[in-house]
Amino acid sequence: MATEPNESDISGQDLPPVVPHKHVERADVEAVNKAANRSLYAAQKKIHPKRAKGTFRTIKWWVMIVTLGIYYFSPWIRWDRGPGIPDQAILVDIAHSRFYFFFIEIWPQEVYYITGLLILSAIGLFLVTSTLGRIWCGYTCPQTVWVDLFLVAERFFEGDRNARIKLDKAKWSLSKLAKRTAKHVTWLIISVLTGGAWVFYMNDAPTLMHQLLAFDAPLTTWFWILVLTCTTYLLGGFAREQVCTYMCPWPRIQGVMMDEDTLAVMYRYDRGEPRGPHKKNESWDNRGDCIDCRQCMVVCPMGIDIRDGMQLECIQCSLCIDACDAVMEKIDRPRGLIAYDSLTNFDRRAQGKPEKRHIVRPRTLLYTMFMIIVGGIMLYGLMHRSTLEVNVLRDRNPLFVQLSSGDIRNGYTVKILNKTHDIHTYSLAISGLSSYKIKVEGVTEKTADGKPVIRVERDQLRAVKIYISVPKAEISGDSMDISIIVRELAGKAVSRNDTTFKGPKM
Amino acid sequence: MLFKHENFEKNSIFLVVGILIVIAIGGIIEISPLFYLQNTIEKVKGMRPYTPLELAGRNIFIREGCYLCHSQMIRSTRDEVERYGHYSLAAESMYDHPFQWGSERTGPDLARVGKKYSDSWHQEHMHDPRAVVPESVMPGYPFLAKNDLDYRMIGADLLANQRVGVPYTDEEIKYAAADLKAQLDEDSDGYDAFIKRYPGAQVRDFDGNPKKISELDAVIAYLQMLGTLVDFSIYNDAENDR
Amino acid sequence: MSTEPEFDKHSKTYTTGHEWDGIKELNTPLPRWWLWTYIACIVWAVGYWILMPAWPLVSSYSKGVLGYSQRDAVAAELKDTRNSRNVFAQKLLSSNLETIEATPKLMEFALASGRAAFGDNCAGCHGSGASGSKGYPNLNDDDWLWGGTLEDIHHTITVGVRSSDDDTRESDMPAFLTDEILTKDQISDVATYVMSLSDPAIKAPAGSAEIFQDNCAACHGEDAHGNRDVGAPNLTDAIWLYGGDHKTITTTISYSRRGVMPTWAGRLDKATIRSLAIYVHALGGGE
Amino acid sequence: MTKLSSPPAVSGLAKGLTSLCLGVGVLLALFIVARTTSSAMAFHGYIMIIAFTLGIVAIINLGFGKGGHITAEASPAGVYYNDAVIKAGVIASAFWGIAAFLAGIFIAWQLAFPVLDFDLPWTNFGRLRPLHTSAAIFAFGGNVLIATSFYVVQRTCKARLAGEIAPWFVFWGYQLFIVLAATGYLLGITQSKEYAEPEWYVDIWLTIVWVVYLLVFLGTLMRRKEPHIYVANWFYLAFIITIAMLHLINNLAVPVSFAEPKSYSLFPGVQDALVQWWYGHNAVGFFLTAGFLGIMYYFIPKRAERPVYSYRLSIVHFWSLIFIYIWAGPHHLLYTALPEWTQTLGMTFSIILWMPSWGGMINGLMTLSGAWDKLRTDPVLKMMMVSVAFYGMSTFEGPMMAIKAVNGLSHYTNWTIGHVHSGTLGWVSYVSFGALYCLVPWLWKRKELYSIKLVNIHFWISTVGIVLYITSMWVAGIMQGLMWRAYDSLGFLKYSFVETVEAMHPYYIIRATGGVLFLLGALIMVYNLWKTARGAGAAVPITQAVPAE
Repeated sequence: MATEPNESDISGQDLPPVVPHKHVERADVEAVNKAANRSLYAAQKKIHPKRAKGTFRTIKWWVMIVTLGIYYFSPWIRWDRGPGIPDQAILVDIAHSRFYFFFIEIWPQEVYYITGLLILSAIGLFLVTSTLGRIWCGYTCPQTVWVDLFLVAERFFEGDRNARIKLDKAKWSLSKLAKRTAKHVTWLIISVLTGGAWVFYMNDAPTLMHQLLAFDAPLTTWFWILVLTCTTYLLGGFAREQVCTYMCPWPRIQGVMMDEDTLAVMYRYDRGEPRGPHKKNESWDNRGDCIDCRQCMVVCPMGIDIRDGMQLECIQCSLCIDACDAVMEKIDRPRGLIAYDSLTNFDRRAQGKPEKRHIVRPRTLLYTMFMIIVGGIMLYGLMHRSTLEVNVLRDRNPLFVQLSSGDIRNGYTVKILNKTHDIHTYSLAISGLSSYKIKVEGVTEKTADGKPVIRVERDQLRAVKIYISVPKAEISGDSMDISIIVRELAGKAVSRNDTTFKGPKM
Repeated sequence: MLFKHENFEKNSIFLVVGILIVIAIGGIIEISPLFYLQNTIEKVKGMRPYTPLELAGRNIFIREGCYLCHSQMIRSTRDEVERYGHYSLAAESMYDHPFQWGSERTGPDLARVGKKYSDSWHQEHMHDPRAVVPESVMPGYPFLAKNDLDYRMIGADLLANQRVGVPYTDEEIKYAAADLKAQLDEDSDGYDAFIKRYPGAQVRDFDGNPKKISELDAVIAYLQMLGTLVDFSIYNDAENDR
Repeated sequence: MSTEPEFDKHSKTYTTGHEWDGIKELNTPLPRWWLWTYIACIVWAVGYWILMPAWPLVSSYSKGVLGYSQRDAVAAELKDTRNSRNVFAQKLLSSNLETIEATPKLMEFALASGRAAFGDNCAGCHGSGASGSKGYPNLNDDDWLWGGTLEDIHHTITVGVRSSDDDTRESDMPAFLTDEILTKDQISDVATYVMSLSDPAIKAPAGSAEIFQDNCAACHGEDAHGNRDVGAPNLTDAIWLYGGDHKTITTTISYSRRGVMPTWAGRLDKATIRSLAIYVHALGGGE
Repeated sequence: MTKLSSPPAVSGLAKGLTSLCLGVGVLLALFIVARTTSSAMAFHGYIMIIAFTLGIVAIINLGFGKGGHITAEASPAGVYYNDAVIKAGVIASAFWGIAAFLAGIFIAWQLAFPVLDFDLPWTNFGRLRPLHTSAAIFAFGGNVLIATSFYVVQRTCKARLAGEIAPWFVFWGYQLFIVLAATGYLLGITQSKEYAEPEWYVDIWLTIVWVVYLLVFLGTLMRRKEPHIYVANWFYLAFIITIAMLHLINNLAVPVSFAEPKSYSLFPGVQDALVQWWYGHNAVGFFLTAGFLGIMYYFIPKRAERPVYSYRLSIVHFWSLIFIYIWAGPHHLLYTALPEWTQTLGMTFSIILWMPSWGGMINGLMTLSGAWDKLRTDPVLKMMMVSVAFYGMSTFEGPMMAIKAVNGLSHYTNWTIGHVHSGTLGWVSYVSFGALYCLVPWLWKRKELYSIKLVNIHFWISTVGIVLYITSMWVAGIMQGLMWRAYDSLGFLKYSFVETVEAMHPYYIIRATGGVLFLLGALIMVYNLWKTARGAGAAVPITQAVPAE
């Protein structure tokens, strides 16, 4: 294998390749012990992004503050649900298999809301990506946000780009050691806080905080904190851009979600080329606006040159826009050499047509419609979410019992789930039988018209055994369709459950 | 370290041999010990080969693809043991060719469904599952009760099982068809000989129709036997650690 | 066809110099993170093999430093569950039976443990659904030999029927043929009489009512409604323990039946017996 | 430039011998028809008699009257490629693909509305599900693999396929296998081993076909004009060899009689379980992964016109993948009666498998580095790129689900179904669609596809379908797992099993809807391919260049 070309850290130019002589036959042999051959892997080339300043950087700061703020602080929001029920606004209660989100409360059999949410977010991302490109990657993806945060710490201790490059090359000294230690300690603190915040979503935050401080928390909690600390530290501190380039599937899918109308961070080669250094007072005729200052590459956290065109590595964080705009202002050229643009606009400009933002198009309309439908179904479901859920299980063994009088009796287990935060009483009635007796194990209370009354504690499930007996004369056929109707006495909730009443074969 | 890889790229036979060696190792190390390690199968009391009727039922179970929705393997986790009973032992499927552990539970596990529900429940359930379990998504199998059980080859079935290692005696193979009929009628002449060959087997008319030896007879006989053979009162967990 | 290694401008890497149908290969080294993650997975696996049962050997397998076995683990977990339920078992003992039925939590516990105990101990005779079979009463219906109140059931389970217990339930129907009390014809007649009690379509033979009054009414009562004190069944209902056809009834009268149920007092602890009584009582026929 | 290879010819000896073998096959089938007690087996006997007889007629007609020479055109490079059999393979792939998706949708709706089972033997779920899985894996996937492997091995070796009768025997023999398997399921012939349901006589037939397949492939490799064997062919070769090994061992069984369909597996209970999942997992690993990686390694660099990302990665991940995959089978049997040491090996090797699997993903998608702009204009490349992304996702999800603690929750639930379909719909089908979109214009010598816009529509519709499918099954699986192990305050189980069945209803509907969208996309593809082959629209025929002498 030929040696790899050297690369200076900001080289955007291709170095002349070392090509073996054309006319000499090249033996198919390799220097086994050549250093380059022994390196099985390519070390990650470290990127030292410079701090950018400008509109998009400001937007990104705000996005970072808001997203991190939501992540770190939302477990501490309280939401009163009444005594005995967690008062944490957002809580994933694994032990009781319950999910709380402000006024919403989801039981395991209702997780289809989560399917809805997943579909919504998938289609939502499709929609956003088809209109604004990889805006998720560039602004809100946790990986981007945390790497940004880690870079803040790195810059604070080690200085900006040039200082960091210098420090990397410098021999180990006390000051280097101190800077490095401080950086890693800060990273670790951020990581621990990140892992820590995660577990608060699964437990009552104040209680857990006490437990953690007293080293009294459950082992699994410590385990999760450890796991998330490690992953945050490794992914944010070291893996960084490699996550986006190699590991994450979303960039690939996003790549294909974009089309010629999608707005994306692009270098306007039609305006920038031919590029080249420019001296003050030199004419701008017959040349492009790009002065090849490479500021766009200096700020890039992915280590790419946006001027090479669309690349899979580009997360579209728009920092190069800020960097370029700053330069354009200095050299007195219009901003926007690097800007949000679409392929359509390149064509339109070439044809002398005005630029156009084509956001409303069949694809985006379809996505929006789809989202409205799914969202509508979910909203309807939430609004009409019954606070009463009933399950009826008929006895399998025996299928029916013949009583001494010759009457036939069937047994059922009725499970009544009271999802409200109040104690409720429910009446139980049967439809489909003209004459029957009903007996509920352990229940004696009855309504005025003789229906059994069952009391269910708030937020609880109660299973009662009921027996229905039907006089011999009333039995028609070996199976009769009946319904068991459970009605909330002090409310509107009603549940009607179809089942069967079995008798001997006629 | 990669310089010799050319040998594989330039010689297809070399590549074939290389692939063969590499893919053989995992299987040899994982599978072959199961045949020689004594502790793979627990020591239990009560296991016996299937009666001819149960075997016929099992073959219908396989034919209809029941294993696609019903596992027969209670895993050693708390919830499964509480829901279905003692976790399944390897010994309990040692006469199974092929195994029926399943891979998915659209319906519940059946490893210990034997004697759990009544025959009449099974009869109705097979005829129309939603007549007894309204929420069920199981297909109906009304044809099982209508179809006569085809047991012309039942002796050959037992013989094939003997050949793959199930300890059927030659006598059991010889009387397979008679035993199949005897299991359906407690008062039949073959009963005594049958129960001697298959101690503890359940004998009765399973499909509720004494006039007919139906496929349903066989299926219910099989289901009612599942998981009931091993005597857990004398099973020693600690002795069978693996 | 071998070509020369070429320099790929985009990736700044050389190709291997091979080409197939226009496809070339770059000689890019492995990504470092990939290799390290790969190695980390292997290291983790090796650690796991040391701790857990993992590799087959000649006559056994490597058991692992932790000595873990999932079957032991689930057994321990189930034991813990049982222990934690002991609190309720204690409450079952200290409360009287009626209070238990009136307390939903206790009732739920009693039913659950009663169901489990029934499956292990009673289902063999009474069937897993407690619907009984010939000679073993159906416990779901409302026909009771020894009484269907909670207390009655509890007592029956405790002492059994014709068991080794001193206070055992014991009925003593004579074997009317063997003991030469009645002749075959008389027995046949009285059997028909008994059948006529529950089926109006059957006509009792002349004189059979007298035979019944003289020989049977002492225990079964003049109206044949039975007597629970002596375990004499009601003969007028539609429920038969051994069968209601003429042949079976004749056999029953001729030779008597003498069914047996063991005493559970020594075998099951008191809390379990209480749960069993509650479970059976709640099967639907409880009084 | 290589020299023009000689025009293909078929020897009379080969024709005679093959006809003789098929004649023996007819006699065996006649024996079965005469002796069997099973009407289903007799039906299969008749199918075999017809198929073998047609085969003999076709073989005798091959090159008849042309002095044994086959009609074939030389490629511009001067090679007489055997493209006719690949064309047949492409048509068969499209046909079986639609059949498989239809069967899948039907059984998906059956789970939502069981009345669709119609209470008949041949329409119930239990018999139709193997029909769906076998149609998808073996009929659709298998035909795509055979067609693409024949294409790729010829192009990357610059050699015509070995044999003249043999490739056609592989193709038609494989179709016969599919027909026997599929009709067998409907008639109740199955040995109940998942993805290996066909009975012993169909297994023997497939073994013969597969050995010929291996010989054709190997023979072509040996004829190659290139010094090196291309990486795609390593994967194809590993797939062919391993499937042969798995198929032979897992299907060892003793038939009840040589005229009866029923057989009993050679292995009992626990051993049978492990052999089966060693087979089942590696059917995924080698049929659905290694084989399709072969497709990826040819079609992605070819379509993107970029070099493969890393030769070294190819080597390391190829050998790692095929070595480690074999060990991962026991992760299908965690917490079961399989001895614990075996479970440990299965779980740990599944984790180790993560990076070797991702090696393929990296090589696939990094190959596109430098051709990223093509993604926006070329929907075919889009499809293949998404397939690689799905490959990456499912090979991450897989090792995760092999972790005992996760498996305890996920096993037996629909999470597994979702996982499998993210692999089969996302990875296998998409990379196959991509390959088919490439192959049809190439084989039928069309300038381009009939409509790129329709490819785009296919892509969007089926992607939404996959989203519906995966999200619903994923959530449903976790719900099932949670409900099964939910306890009340006393520590008793909270839900009865049937309550979880009832809770599945909405997910079954969402899933089936996703399936319908996926089928709709595939139908659009078939229409587009058909129009392309017919030379409609943009698919104008290319005039054949004169082969260089």
